[in-house]
Amino acid sequence: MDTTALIMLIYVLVLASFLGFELITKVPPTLHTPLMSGSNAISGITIVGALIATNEMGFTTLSKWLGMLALVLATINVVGGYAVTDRMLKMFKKK
Amino acid sequence: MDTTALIMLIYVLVLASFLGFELITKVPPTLHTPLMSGSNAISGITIVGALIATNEMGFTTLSKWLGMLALVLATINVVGGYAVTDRMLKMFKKK
Amino acid sequence: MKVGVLKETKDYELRVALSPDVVKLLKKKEFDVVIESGAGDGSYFSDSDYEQAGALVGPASAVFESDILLKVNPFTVEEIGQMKENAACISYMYAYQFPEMIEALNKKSISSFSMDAVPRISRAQKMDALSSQANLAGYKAVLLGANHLGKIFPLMMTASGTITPAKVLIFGAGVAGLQAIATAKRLGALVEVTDVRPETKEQVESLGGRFLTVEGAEGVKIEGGYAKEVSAEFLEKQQQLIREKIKEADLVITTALVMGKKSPILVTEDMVKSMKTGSVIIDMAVESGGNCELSEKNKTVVKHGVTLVGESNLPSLLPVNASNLYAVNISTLLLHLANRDGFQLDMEEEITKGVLITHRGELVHPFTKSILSK
Amino acid sequence: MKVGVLKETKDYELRVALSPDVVKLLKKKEFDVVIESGAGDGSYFSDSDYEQAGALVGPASAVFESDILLKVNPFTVEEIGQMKENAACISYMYAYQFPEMIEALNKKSISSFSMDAVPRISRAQKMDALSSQANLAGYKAVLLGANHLGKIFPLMMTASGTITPAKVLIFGAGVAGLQAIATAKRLGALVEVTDVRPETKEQVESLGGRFLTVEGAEGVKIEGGYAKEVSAEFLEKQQQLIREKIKEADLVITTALVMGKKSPILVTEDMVKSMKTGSVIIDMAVESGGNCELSEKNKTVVKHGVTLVGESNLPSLLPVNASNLYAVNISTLLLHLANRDGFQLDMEEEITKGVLITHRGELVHPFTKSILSK
Amino acid sequence: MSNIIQLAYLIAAILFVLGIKFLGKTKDARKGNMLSAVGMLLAIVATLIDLNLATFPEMLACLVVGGGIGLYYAKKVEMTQIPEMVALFNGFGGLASLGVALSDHFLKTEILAVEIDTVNSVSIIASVLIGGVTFTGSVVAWMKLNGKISGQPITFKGQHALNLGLLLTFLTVAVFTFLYQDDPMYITILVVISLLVGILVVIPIGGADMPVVISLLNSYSGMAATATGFILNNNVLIVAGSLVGASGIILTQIMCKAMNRSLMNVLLGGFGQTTTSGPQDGPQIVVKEVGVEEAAMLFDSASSVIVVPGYGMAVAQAQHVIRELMEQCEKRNIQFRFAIHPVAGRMPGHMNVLLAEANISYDKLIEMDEINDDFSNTDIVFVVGANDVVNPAARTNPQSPIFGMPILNADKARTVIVSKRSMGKGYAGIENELFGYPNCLMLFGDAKQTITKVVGELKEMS
Amino acid sequence: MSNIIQLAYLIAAILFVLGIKFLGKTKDARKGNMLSAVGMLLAIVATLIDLNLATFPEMLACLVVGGGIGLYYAKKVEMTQIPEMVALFNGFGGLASLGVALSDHFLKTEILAVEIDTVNSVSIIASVLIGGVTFTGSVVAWMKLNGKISGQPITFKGQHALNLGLLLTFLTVAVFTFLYQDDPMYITILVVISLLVGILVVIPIGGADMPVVISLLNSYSGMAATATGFILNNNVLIVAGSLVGASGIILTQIMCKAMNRSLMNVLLGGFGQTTTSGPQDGPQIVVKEVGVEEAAMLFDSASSVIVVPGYGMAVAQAQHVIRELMEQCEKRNIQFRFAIHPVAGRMPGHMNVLLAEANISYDKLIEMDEINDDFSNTDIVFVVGANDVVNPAARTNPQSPIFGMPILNADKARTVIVSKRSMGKGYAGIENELFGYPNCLMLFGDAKQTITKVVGELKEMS
Ligand SMILES: NC(=O)c1ccc[n+]([C@@H]2O[C@H](COP(=O)([O-])OP(=O)(O)OC[C@H]3O[C@@H](n4cnc5c(N)ncnc54)[C@H](OP(=O)(O)O)[C@@H]3O)[C@@H](O)[C@H]2O)c1
Ligand SMILES: NC(=O)c1ccc[n+]([C@@H]2O[C@H](COP(=O)([O-])OP(=O)(O)OC[C@H]3O[C@@H](n4cnc5c(N)ncnc54)[C@H](OP(=O)(O)O)[C@@H]3O)[C@@H](O)[C@H]2O)c1
Ligand SMILES: NC(=O)c1ccc[n+]([C@@H]2O[C@H](COP(=O)([O-])OP(=O)(O)OC[C@H]3O[C@@H](n4cnc5c(N)ncnc54)[C@H](O)[C@@H]3O)[C@@H](O)[C@H]2O)c1
Ligand SMILES: NC(=O)c1ccc[n+]([C@@H]2O[C@H](COP(=O)([O-])OP(=O)(O)OC[C@H]3O[C@@H](n4cnc5c(N)ncnc54)[C@H](O)[C@@H]3O)[C@@H](O)[C@H]2O)c1
Repeated sequence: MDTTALIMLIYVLVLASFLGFELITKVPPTLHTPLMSGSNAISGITIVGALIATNEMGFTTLSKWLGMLALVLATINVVGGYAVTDRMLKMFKKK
Repeated sequence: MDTTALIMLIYVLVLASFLGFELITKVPPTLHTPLMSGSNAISGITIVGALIATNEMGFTTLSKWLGMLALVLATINVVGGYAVTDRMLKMFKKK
Repeated sequence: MKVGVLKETKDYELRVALSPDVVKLLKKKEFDVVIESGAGDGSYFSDSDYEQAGALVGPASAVFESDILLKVNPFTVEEIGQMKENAACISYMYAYQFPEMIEALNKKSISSFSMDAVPRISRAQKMDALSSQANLAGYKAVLLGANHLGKIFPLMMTASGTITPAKVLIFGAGVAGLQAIATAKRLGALVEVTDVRPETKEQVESLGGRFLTVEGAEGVKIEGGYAKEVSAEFLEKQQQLIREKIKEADLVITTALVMGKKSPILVTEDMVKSMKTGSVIIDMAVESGGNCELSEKNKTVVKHGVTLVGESNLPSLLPVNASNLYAVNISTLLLHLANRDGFQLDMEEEITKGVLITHRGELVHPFTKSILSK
Repeated sequence: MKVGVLKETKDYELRVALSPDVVKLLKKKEFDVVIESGAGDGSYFSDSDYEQAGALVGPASAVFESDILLKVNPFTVEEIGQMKENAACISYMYAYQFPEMIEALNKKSISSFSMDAVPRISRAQKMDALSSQANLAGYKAVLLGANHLGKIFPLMMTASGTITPAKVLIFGAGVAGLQAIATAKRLGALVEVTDVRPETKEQVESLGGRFLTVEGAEGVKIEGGYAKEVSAEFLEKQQQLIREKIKEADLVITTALVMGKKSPILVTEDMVKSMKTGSVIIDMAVESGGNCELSEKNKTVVKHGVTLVGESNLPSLLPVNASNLYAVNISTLLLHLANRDGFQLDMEEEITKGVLITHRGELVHPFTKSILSK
Repeated sequence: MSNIIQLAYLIAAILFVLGIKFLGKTKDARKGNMLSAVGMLLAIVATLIDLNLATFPEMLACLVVGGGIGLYYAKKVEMTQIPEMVALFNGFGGLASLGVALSDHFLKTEILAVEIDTVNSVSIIASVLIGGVTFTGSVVAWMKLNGKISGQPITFKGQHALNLGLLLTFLTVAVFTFLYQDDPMYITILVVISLLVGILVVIPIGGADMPVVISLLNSYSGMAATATGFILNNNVLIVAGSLVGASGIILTQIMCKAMNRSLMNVLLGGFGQTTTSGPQDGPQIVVKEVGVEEAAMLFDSASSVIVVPGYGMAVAQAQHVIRELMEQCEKRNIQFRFAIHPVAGRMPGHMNVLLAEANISYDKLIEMDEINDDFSNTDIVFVVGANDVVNPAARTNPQSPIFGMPILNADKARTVIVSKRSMGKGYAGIENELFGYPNCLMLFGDAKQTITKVVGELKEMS
Repeated sequence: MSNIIQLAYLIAAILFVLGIKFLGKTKDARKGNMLSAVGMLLAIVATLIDLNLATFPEMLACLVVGGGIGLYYAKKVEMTQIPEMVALFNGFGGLASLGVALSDHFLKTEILAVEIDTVNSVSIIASVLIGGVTFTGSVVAWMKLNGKISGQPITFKGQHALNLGLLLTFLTVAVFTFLYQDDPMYITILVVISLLVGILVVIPIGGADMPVVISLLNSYSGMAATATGFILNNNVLIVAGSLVGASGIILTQIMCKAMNRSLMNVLLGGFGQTTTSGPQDGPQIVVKEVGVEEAAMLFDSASSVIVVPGYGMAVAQAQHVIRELMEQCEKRNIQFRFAIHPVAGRMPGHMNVLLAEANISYDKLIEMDEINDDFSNTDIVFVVGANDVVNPAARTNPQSPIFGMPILNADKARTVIVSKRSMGKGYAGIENELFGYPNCLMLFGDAKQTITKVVGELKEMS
């Protein structure tokens, strides 16, 4: 990876991290768990990595199998994460 | 400019804008003017552009002269901006 | 100038025109002060208190030597007789009620100033004895009522059952009425109030009372902050509303006065009959005829199971405060009118014009004249 | 079972043992109730009110036929003489003071229950007439005091000068004392309080009073929430503190009782002398000897310029509330002891044990025995 | 990568930002979750477009299997078990990151046989460490929470030394991994160590602190995704990962603060028991505490409130601030009443005097007999410095000195919040088992001070 | 560009972020300004390193001249003139962006003679437009503020149509600029139009709204910097520019909200007069309003406060919330007292009753005669629903019906804040010129409601 590209990535990393800090300031305690769960689902973005890792022909390599394992796990995380968060949040609706 | 580079720049633009939005949430009214003045000084970052524009040999081209004009103005903005902001803020110190 | 203070002679009167504190003030302004011996006893001001403040204490005869005589109650014809010619006097006068007093004053060419005629303007508030005394009366009326009542005022939820709050119904939200509201609220009662002046609603509510609005409140004439005259129609509507409310009241306090007139009858015998046994009425207007048909001046009577208190001189039941405040009022007026060298009357000035009743052997007060000439 | 209520015969007593509301309750529990004609007059309960509630109203003789007799004040020997053999009675008894009453009861083998002996446990709070009446007395004491005082309670800043708030000094923060604090505070006074039980400090402050802490407060014996006995040393230190405070007080209310004993003298003649002229002392302990040396039972006297109120029966001055609450107390005790079929006494049960004075011709109450045997 | 995909990633990143932003606001939380899910879908679809069609079947299979499992458990799990579920999902996320990193490592070393450059190498190693720790740490947290292992902190001597040793070993082996990229042994050791560290780090922490731990591990899994992003030179991974990483840290800190703990304190372990009633004799009552913020949320979402004032309200002089609470509630159209027990306080009418002083109108004060049946239909009973007058022992325990005294049926309400300073007893000097009831929450602290804070929170919410 | 410079830019960007963050917090604002200044220095130095040494002299000259001018005016300007100064500086920033864009345009078209690609072209045009508008707009704002032109909104018929026409022309010419890059005419037209638009947009806005306009133009100058960043493919310009652009928009909105206006409302112009006392007869009193937030800040920074309660406090029943204000102030060790005028309210002792109800202890209530000399040493006098009792006409105007009545010397305090609902008169029915005094600020609204908000703000600040 050339350094200019790396620096661009670091820019993105830094700005996104700042943004992450700023976004969460005052969260009411009832939202702690949903927020955790919802952002956990976002961290399932590794699924993109897993897809790329799975994108290899044949089933002979370790890397392929690892990619597939990762893909299954990441999908659980993503789908389960979003679904359970939504379930929780539905409950908070005021009667 | 190639598109990948452009997209990276847009990432930076988007993230920084979000960050700008999030950073300013509740500002007490007394800080409105200093904040405005202080961030105005930051927008004097065009000075970097002006430096680059001035970086041309000889004094014959329009672009050089424009660059130098820009440089003077940007410097006024930067130096004056920081100085006046600081002056204001010094006054807020509690006795 | 020599200022003299007589001992009050009226029955049940405990007040005195000057307090030792105010004597000190007058001494500072270089007035001489003579106090009749024992004048302050009712207010717990002893002769020696006065002496320490710088006054001379002596018999009445010494006091009558003064240039200016001060009292709370109107001077009697007899007292006037003992005054020096061309002297001056200040006291409550209610001059329109006492033509013989005016005559006596004029005979001796005495300048007389009436405390009850101080105009109710901002500048004169410090001389306004009507307000200062009415205020105390409002407080005392509630205390008297609470004391005559067989129940307590506040809501109380106890192991032996709940005591419901007493209901107090107040007629008139003038100075006395407002203080009565405040005091009754403080003690925890539910307070309802009626008045003919619509602007009193806000004032009543600012003290936590409930204002009973008479629908169709036309026909109320207000003059200089006083309720001047009320239309018969209004009075009837008001009575109708009251008739309902009074049945539930434990304590009724009436304060409605109409300046220079007999006070309106607001509580009729029928209404009294409709009230609960054991309830109490304090008629603060009893001096000028009473707001209740059945109340009797200076007596506490029980009629139709209702206790009617006709105390005509409530401020005198708080003599310490009442004398102190009156002393401030009368001395402020005195200092407004005179300095150590004598009276400096500016006949065009509003306060002077307002309070001066007789001067140089003549009745000069327009309002008094207008009433007496009827 | 037939329950009878006699008219009170004691002077100045306006209370009655049952209210119409409570009569209704007893009827629902299938008791018969007879009321002596006119018994409720003092509390504004008419005979017809009782009849409407389901009671029979008759002459005293009819009442004496009842199985259980109820009263507020102790039954007189004469009254006991008219009761049925083996009947029962409930009232205040203060049995340790009246050996002749006990004798009379035993002679007729009457079971007697004393309202003043209800144990102060949570369960019995609804029967606790001492508390319910003391509470009212505390309120009334302040009102009486405020009425006797020549000043108003609250701070008032007016155009005619500032009236400083009255200072109220309260001895004893029991039930009556606490209610007195609350009432005086409500009216705007500055309230200072002294008590021997240290835990009352918090309670006083919870009502906005200032607690005067006696340094070195050892020697106070507390038994079942009562101040039992106080060491001489403590009393002296307390007096010293009080001596300072009492000079500035406008109103002093004393409530200190020691169960079964003469009440302690807290305000000496010297102290009274040191007080301001015009100040007032309400001695709520006057019945059991008084907390003030100079107070006289059932009289209002002025000594050394101080008004001393020795009203021994304050609750009776609020007859409506007092009777209502007392009726709840006594009926709750009655229903605890008996049902329509007669008494169901469980001699081991704490309340029964506490209130039963004489039974089957014998004095069975241990505390009364212990005092009388001295 | 084609531009269109890059653009899709950019939009996905924006959606994640908005998603997290909204998830922090009660009103918009659900919308936030939706937005970020759409972002995720967009990222996945865009990635798929870019990939080799031939590998599509197995990808689909994995997606279906994973999606099915995730959906199944998300639906099936009971509400009370959600925290454990989140822990487990999070662990899977960590393991996935580890998997991707390993996959890339082996792809490059074994199949492509290229040299892995420094950036990539560091990224892979970071991904392995963070992913591994996240995985086993989350699994331990999950087991602690659902009781598969004890919630008690498990500590042993030399624990910290062991952790330090493992970390040093990891760093050393990491260097070898970089130098001898072809030897799979080194990377395997790294995997093992990270898994071990995850276990060791979480077991000494008590069950009650698990939510904080999970939040922290959640932040880690975000960082792992960021590392993966660096491996794959992929912006959306970096943005999403660092968003989660940073917001997770902040959330963790907020949670610690809400528990009145520092993060360090939590991580050093050995804490995190449920609060008990201190060192008193008799059967200990286990209570649940509630913070002012949460109490405010409870009021905010109630539709009826009954306040039970007691002597403690008088001591704290909390009557004025209770009126403020009333005003806040009434602004929200919440029914607000006071239940006055006849002997609350220390004198008859004690509560009446104080509430009148605070200008609370008489018609809001309801007698015990009148209100006692209403408690069961009430959302929140707020017991302010009362104790004996709501002690169920008066109904149930004939031994109790207050047996037979009528009490307020506060315990019958949906939720009971009790404001008092401690587990101190009331006038009668007896324990109150109401405080341990499942519907009871303790709001400890001086009544005036805590309620002032609750009112402050409520004001902010509106 | 060398990596070291890129790194310097990254750090500068981070410093800008922190700088803006801290500038929003009273405590850290100065530090924030410092941080961002350091970032700026870093960016400049890094840039210089990268450049041609031969051009250094003229750069230095420009820097010295610009810096000198900036510093001189920053030092010299009076505190009251700072807003105009900021406007002017901001305009220079805009013009600088325009200059850089033009310079780049001519460099490429005339010297290098290369084709300008789309991205660059769009960036240049955007930079010209935004820079130009910022410049002339700021200059107009500056002139309005310092009175060089009237603060009155200048409106004429067809204003909006003209603006629209100019904008359409701009777009058209922009296309030509892109197509015929060599012809300097087109870009010149663009410059002229943008300068014109800047003037036209700002003149219809009233002087009182200028701060909002300046804030908006500040945000624009940030955007212009961003555009410049795209021209030069420079990250730090983009980060700094978009930070300022976005935060400026938010700040503008906050300022509008504080003035109870919408941004649209401000921009459409014709508003923005100073509030006057409505359509009453007699000489109109011009008053200054204060918002609850600012009022809270004033209390926060005071060291002594005197409250003057009047009849309006009673009407609003604000006594309880005033006690809360007292508690907040006393927590900050601010001396807090009440000045009781003998005839405040409508009955003797009216204020005493209410303040006693609110449990305010007697020793905080000071009589008029005792406190009247203390006003001049007091930071804030807070007049709550009082009017006649603080009316200086009683001292100065023999014609006034209250002449001769002793009044509270509230006007002598450093700052007077008056809480009332409107310019309504008091009992005496006369105007109160105190409200127009330079040290007097009106806090309009029902006393209870507004003070509740002030207390809320104070609670948040601590
Ligand atoms: N009403 C009467 O006439 C009367 C007379 C005498 C006795 N009693 C008896 O008094 C009792 C009254 O019951 P209750 O429920 O009102 O009171 P309680 O049972 O005495 O309980 C009061 C509670 O308030 C808490 N507390 C004290 N200060 C506090 C503060 N500053 N902030 C928050 N909480 C505080 C205490 O717990 P912490 O220490 O943990 O904070 C205590 O547990 C009954 O047992 C009754 O029989 C009543
Ligand atoms: N104390 C007495 O014994 C007595 C008796 C009779 C007359 N007075 C007279 O009454 C006056 C008393 O002076 P003052 O200064 O107390 O009162 P004031 O001069 O009558 O002024 C009261 C002010 O309160 C404002 N106000 C009303 N409701 C409000 C609310 N809800 N929130 C905020 N502000 C509110 C009104 O202005 P907005 O309408 O703009 O809100 C009004 O200007 C004197 O003139 C005195 O002479 C006194
Ligand atoms: N500016 C000043 O300095 C000043 C000073 C004192 C009083 N005042 C004003 O003067 C007013 C009158 O004061 P006052 O107490 O001497 O009044 P008052 O004693 O003459 O009357 C008492 C009250 O009774 C009311 N009333 C009359 N007839 C009634 C009826 N039929 N039914 C019910 N209510 C009836 C009156 O409206 C008045 O409110 C005060 O309220 C005050 O506003 C002004
Ligand atoms: N649990 C219950 O049901 C219940 C019911 C009622 C009362 N009580 C308790 O019983 C206590 C006593 O009640 P009471 O009003 O009948 O008491 P009381 O009438 O016997 O005494 C009144 C007060 O005077 C105080 N006192 C005694 N000697 C004193 C001295 N020398 N100086 C100053 N103060 C002195 C006592 O401490 C007491 O507070 C109450 O405070 C209450 O706590 C409990």
